[in-house]
Amino acid sequence: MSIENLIWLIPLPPLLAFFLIILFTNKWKGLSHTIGVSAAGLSFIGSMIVFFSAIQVEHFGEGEHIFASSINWLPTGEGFFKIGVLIDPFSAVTLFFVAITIFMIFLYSVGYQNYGQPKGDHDHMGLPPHGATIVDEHGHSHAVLSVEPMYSRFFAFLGLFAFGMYTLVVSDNLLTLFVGWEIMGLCSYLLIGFWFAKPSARDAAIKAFLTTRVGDVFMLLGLAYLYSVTGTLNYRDIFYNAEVMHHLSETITPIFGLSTAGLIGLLLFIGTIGKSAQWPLHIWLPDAMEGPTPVSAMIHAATMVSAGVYMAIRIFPLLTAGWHGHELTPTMTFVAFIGTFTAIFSATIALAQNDIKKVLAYSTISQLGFMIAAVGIGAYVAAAFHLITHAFFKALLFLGSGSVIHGMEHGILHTGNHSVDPQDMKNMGGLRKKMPITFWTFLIGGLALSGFPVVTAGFWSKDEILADAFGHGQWVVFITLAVAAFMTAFYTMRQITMTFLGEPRTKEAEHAHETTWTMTTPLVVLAFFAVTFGWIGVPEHFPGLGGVLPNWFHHFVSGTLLEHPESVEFSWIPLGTSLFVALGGLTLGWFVYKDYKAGQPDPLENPFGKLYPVLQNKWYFDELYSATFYRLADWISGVFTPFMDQVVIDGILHFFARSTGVIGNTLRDKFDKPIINELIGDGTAALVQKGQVLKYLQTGRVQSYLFGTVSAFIVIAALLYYFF
Amino acid sequence: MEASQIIFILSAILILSSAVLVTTSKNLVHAALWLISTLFGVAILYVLLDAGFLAVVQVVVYIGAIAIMFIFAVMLTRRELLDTSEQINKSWPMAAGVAALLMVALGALLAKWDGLFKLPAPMAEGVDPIQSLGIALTSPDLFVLPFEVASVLLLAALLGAVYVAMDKK
Amino acid sequence: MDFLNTHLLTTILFFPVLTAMIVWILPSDQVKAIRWTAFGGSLIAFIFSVYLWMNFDPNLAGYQFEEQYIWYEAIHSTFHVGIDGLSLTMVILTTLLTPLAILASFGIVDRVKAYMMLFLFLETGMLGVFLAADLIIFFVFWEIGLVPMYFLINQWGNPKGERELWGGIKISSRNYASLKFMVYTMAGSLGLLLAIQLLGVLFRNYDLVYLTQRWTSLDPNGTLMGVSTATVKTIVFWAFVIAFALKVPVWPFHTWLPDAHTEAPTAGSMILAGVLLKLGAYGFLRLVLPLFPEQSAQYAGWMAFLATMAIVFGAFAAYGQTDFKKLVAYSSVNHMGFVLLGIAAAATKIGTEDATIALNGAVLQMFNHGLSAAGMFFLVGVIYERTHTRNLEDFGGLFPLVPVYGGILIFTSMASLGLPGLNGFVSEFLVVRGSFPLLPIYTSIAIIGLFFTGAYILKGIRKVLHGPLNEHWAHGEHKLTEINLREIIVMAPLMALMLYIGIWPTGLLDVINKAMSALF
Amino acid sequence: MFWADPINTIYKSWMTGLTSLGLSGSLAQVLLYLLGIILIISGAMVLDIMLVWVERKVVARFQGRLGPNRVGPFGLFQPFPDIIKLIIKEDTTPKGADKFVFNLAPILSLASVIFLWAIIPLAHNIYGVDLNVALLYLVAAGALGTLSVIMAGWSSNNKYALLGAFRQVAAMISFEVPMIVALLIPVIFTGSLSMNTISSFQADNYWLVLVSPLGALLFLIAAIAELGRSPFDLNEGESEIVSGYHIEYSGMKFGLFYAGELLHAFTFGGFVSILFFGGWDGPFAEQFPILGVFYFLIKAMIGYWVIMWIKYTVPRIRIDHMLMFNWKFLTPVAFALLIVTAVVHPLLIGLNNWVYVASMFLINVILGWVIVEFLRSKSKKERAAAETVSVSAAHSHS
Amino acid sequence: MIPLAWYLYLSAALFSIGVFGVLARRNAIAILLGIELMLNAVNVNLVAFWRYGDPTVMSGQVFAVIVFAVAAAEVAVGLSLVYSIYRRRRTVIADELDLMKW
Repeated sequence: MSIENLIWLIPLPPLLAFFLIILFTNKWKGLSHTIGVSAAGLSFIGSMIVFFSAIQVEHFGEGEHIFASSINWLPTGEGFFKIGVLIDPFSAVTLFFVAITIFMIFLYSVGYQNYGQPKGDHDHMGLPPHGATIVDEHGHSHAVLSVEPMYSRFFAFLGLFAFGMYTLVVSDNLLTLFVGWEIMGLCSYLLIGFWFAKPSARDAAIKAFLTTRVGDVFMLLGLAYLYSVTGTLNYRDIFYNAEVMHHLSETITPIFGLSTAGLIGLLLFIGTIGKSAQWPLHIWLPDAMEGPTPVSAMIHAATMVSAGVYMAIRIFPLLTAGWHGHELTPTMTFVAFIGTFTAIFSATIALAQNDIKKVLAYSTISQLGFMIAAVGIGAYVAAAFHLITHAFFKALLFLGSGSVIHGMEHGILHTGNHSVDPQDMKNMGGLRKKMPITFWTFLIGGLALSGFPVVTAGFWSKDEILADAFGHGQWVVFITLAVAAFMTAFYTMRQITMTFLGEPRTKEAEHAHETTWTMTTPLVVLAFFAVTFGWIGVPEHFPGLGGVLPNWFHHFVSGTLLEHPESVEFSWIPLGTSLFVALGGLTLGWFVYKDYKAGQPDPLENPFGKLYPVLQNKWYFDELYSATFYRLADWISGVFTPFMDQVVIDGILHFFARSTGVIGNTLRDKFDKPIINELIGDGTAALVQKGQVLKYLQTGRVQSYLFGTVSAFIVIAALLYYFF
Repeated sequence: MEASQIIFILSAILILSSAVLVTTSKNLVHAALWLISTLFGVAILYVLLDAGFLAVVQVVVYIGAIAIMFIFAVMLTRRELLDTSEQINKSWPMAAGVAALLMVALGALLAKWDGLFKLPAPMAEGVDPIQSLGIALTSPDLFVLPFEVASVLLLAALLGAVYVAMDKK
Repeated sequence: MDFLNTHLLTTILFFPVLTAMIVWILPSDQVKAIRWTAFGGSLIAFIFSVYLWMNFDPNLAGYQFEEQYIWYEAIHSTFHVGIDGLSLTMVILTTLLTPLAILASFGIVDRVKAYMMLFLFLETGMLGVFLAADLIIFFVFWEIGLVPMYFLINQWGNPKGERELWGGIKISSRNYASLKFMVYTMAGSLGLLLAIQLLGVLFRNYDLVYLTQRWTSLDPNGTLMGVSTATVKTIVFWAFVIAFALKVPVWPFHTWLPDAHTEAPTAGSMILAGVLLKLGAYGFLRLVLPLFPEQSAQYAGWMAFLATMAIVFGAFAAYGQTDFKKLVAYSSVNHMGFVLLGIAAAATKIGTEDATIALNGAVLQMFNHGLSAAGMFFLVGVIYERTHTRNLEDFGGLFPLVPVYGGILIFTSMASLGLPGLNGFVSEFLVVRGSFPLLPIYTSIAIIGLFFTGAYILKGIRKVLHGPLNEHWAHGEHKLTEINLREIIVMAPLMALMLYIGIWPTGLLDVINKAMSALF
Repeated sequence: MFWADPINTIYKSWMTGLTSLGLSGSLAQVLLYLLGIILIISGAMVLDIMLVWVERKVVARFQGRLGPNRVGPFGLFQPFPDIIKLIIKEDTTPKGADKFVFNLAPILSLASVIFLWAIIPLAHNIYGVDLNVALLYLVAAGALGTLSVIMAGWSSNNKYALLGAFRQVAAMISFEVPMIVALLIPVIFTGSLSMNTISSFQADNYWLVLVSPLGALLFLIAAIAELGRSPFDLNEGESEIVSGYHIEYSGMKFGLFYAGELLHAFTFGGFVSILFFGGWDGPFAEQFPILGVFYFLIKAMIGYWVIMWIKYTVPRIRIDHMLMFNWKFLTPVAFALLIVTAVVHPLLIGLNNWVYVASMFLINVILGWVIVEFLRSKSKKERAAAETVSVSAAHSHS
Repeated sequence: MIPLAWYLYLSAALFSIGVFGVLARRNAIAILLGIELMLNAVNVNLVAFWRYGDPTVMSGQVFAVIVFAVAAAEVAVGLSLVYSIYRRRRTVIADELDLMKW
């Protein structure tokens, strides 16, 4: 089978799994997860084949050195709109990490949703399992975790999710990308709201869907715009086509004097803001933690948010149209600003969160901020690099946190004290001994996130971004990101310390213990990548290591676009900075939190003072929105529209109806009755008397009548006879 | 004097004589039977007029249904089986006179008409008169409407007869 | 079969009436027989129309399967029916939805015979409009369609509910709704009738093809009946537009729709939303654009404005509802707004590729809305039958009780939300794509409506399926029962089509596209 | 050639013979025609005589007796003594009877049957006359039969007779309706009212029973009622009105009635076979018409046998039931079938023959099934209603 | 070859006889019998004119058929009227049925 056909097939297995499970096998948990996992496995294998055959190719990505095929889809007037698949270097690497993470998450979910555990005592659909009591052979009954009631459904949704992501990655045009994009939106809705009976989860789901949809509608507009200008949405036809790009960048639109490319780029980028949870549309992502943890990993690492960045990098030429190495275009400035601001902004929030997943959520936002900023300053390779490394270690961290939560739930079931929140880091501590694998992998992930020098992948990618920012002379961006990186390191260490180090702060923490192999295996695998993946992107001129390993990633990915960005020349300042922020942040975090005891307030509260609650409440953004946009919408829909429909419009109608009625009545009472009826009395009296005489003609005998008739006929006949 | 003429004269005699008996015979059942023979004669005339279809329908409808109904009615509307009462009313001579006058009048009028003694046109070869009759009865631009009206009339008559004759107690 | 091939359209057109006659003969107490006869009849009509689809050649321009009979000699109006890609799509939609609606109304127990007969007459009425190639015929069927719907709403509508009018007059709300529907549409069609008469008087002929080429080839500077042609054309144009706008319905003529939909019986609203609204849009495509290219171009802005208002306010109104059925009803306003937007956009520059795309989008949107709205109304009906309430506040957390129903509801909602991969998206994208270059501002505003589409759809799901379970429906005599097989069978074809069109719209869109290219 | 076309060959040879004797052509023609008529009538009568034997034999078998077995082989000559007995019996006429009518009735009764034989095609070229209104003629002859019955009933001046006549006439007139409608169905298929055309059409294409089994069934039922045989033999319900309208007849007059009835039954068996079972159609019937005659007689005999079978197995039903059965069941069904056939036939006629036949057959079956289901549910309702009524009545009594 | 006149005179005679019957009979049924005669006379005329006019134009026969229908209807209703009258008044003598007068 040719690679092209294989690419067509990659997204299909998960979709198939979705339909199979939903329609047929949802009764049988084991069968369902077998189908789901094996589907993910198939796609994984396919992706790997594609990826490795891609890196075999010389000058992959340039000219015809790509895998692409397409077919007609929508007839438009004379022509057709084609859809197809395309694998160029960037999508190849994306496919690589997507495949791995998705597969791992599928595997992990089996354990996380407690496969093989007994059915819950009072679980029901739409709520997380409460646990079950079993009686062992000694007659002691004790509580254990219970299996998820909607187990099969979970795998079905995951499958659909995977399908969306694969579609998005392999598609060769923005429309099918958008298709995958929206399908993922739906899945995030379904999965965040997986425990739909919890009001919080339900609202979080809707919030996620709608917030991203804000971006999507603009993106749709951008698509329409781009399509109508260029007549196609195919990446290669637009971005790989010099004169099209030239034409786009030259024409000027009425809006802010942006170039067409700039405007389109902006519209599309708003899509990214929604999807990748950039400020100001970031609000949905933390709430998305309501979903089961594998879902969080899916959304925040593997698929959805990555999709946003993926698209941002895809449309890089549009964003940077008219940019010649220096002096950012307005669009780029906007992008860079959004990214940088988000990075620092959410890092600050992350400092003050106590929910283990919330912290990771905000760190995700800020890391995405890094990538967006990188795109904004024109370093899309760095962005791609960080995207991938981040995907690995963030997936790792989420799964790890999930494992922790699981362990905590164990403890809670043991003690039976359900008031304890298994996600609150304040209740943890000292889990290092209880769940070693989780600890070590989580540690690796954390270090990678905070960019621990040299060994971890995070270091290389983040360093590259900083280096680019510095190299392009974007001081503001550079410094802000550096600070953000420092905070990152700090809260990461804070998290690790509070969770694993020290002594258990609660009995639950003491009774937590390690999770099953289906959950730990993925951790190990991802940990491996979280470490090693960085080494394929070591800059040439790096002291010591430079040139030992080729900067393969840069070479490979830079084949994506027409003009290859040259890697910035080496400088000590960014390197030093990143070293400092990483190590400094970590150590500071360690010192601040190493002897944090149960019950006492967070060490940061005093130094931050008034600022702390603000951070804890995420700068009050939710409140702000609900005070403005939501209320406005409610007013229009709840008050204004009904008024217009029922009072104004219907009022006019009723007026007409009523007036006709009135006119009719007046005519009847004032004209018909008095005038007409009076004028015509009965003028028939005379006829009556005549009738009195003539009535005797009516004898009532049949025959007499006939007699008359016949004689009359005879008379007529006689007349006829004589006169004609 | 050829065959058809002989047949005509014979059937004419049959028709007229039995018609007279219909109007005069004391026994109403006999009158009805005589009516049947009249109708039979008329059917023969139809055959002579190459209207075989009508001839058969005449037998079916008149003899098969109408005459029978007459006999029924006669039997149902009498107290004893045989008629004893007078069947012709007092003013029958006047009636006879009028009838005779009518005959004369018609005859006289006919006599003035010049097309009186024309002979039958030859039947068109190859066309089945029944088929053409059927077409005439059912094709929209010919007689389908009267045909339908007639059918509705029959329906109405059916219902009306049932209703009128029904014993409303 | 020869008879079929020569009289296919009339067969399809009058088969429902024939079935109605058979139903009429059946004794009223044989409910089962009546239902199945009606269903079978409409199904056969559908089979015929599939046969039509098979034998239809999209590459030919103009009418196919034409039939023309002498009908009204005196005014030179003939019974002329024909079909092209546009009407074919609509005919398929109609003949598909009617059997489903009849199947959906098997629950009806009150005066089944009359109900079924009305339904079949309704089908013939609608089909007639789509098939007519003669203005008088068009108008006649246009009106015929009204009457059965009036009685369906008035007699079988929601028995509860009163409505206070001016001066404290109280009438049952189904009376109010049906009357509003009837009178409103009639008022619109008066203008239509006059306009048609004017055309007929001018050219002594009502044949659509003939009229189109004569009317459009009039010298714009000349005078008609003493008035300059342009003025006459403008007046006639508005007469047409208002008649059709009422039916679509376009904001601000839309207020009959929520009432009618809410009061109508389930199957009634299925057909009402599924097909009847399309009559208006069809009128725009079949009469307004071909007959009045200049005027349409001249007033496209206005139409687009109304369309945008319909989209935005439809969405907002839907979002504001607490009545599930009203919510869906307003969603129709919103969706049909997109149809009109596409038409208006196309009107600005008839014949350009953008226009064609916009028209493709509009027609496909008509079809898709037919599917999804019918589906939504049916699902609302399903839950209404069981709970006897439509108030969203009374539901909540029903998903665990009725997983299958929930799944179907989410699927259908997503289709009408315009989720890619389902039918709604394709048409909405095409409309936006087509109209953006032509009317950028209005399109951009319409986008807001698109956003709120999502909002209200999710609100519906949120209130009905999600959230903490409302114990009232959990057990006891109120226990909510799962959707039954018949209802699933009603939904299945709709869902299959939604998915199919969403994934592979080419088959249908090809016909539409060719028709549009040929028509304009 | 004689075997190919016997009648015409004989006719030609005799014509030549007679004209050579010096008769004028037309006279010879008339003579020959008369001869033919006499031939058919006497043939029919001989057949009739044999039918007496058949009837007696079959009824005996049905009732587990031997039947006539003394006179001749298998009692084959039994009819002749019967006839002789009838002839030599005293021929009585009741007091107050209407002599003329009384004597006319039996003759009419037999004649009405004999008339029918004029139009029966014994083979594709052996028939009395090819009438283009044959089917109507059939009904007309039936009307004569009705007439004879009522004449007999009325003229015998006997209440039983009159009652029998009433019943018979009521039955005949009402059952004529579905019969005529059923007769129209072959007309729809063949487009002709002529017996010859119908049977040759079936010989060329397919037997009409295949395309309209329901029609055949309806015709058979209506025919039985028309014949006034059991279960519709109310005209002579021995148990109630001692043998009905011919109660007063004795001797050969009665014999005529009796013969008429038997022959009538046989003839209708023949009509069933002609209209629905291909008449004389059979292997080599085209080449050797004699074979055709043979086939026809066999089929007619089978039909007759079926009629007898029904007669001797099904009990008599009440007059009101009978009429209700006619008006509320037979007639509507017949019309429904007529309409369906008239609508479907033109729609499908273009199709391949087998498909056409199959689908027509199917439609008939479905129609029949639907109607039966329909009636079943209806009667169930009625029964339930009746029971409730009786139950409530019982309660009110107690 | 029979000339048209024969038929016409025959039917005229039949018609007159019918008239006589209607006028002279006392029994309502007998009156109906007379009417039947008249109708038949008319029918003979119609058919004769068809035959002697243009046999390809079927109007004559069509009229005859419709006259049949009318006759049947008339008899059905008439006889049932007579019967119901008889049930009420125990008489069918036409002269005694003269309630519908001044």
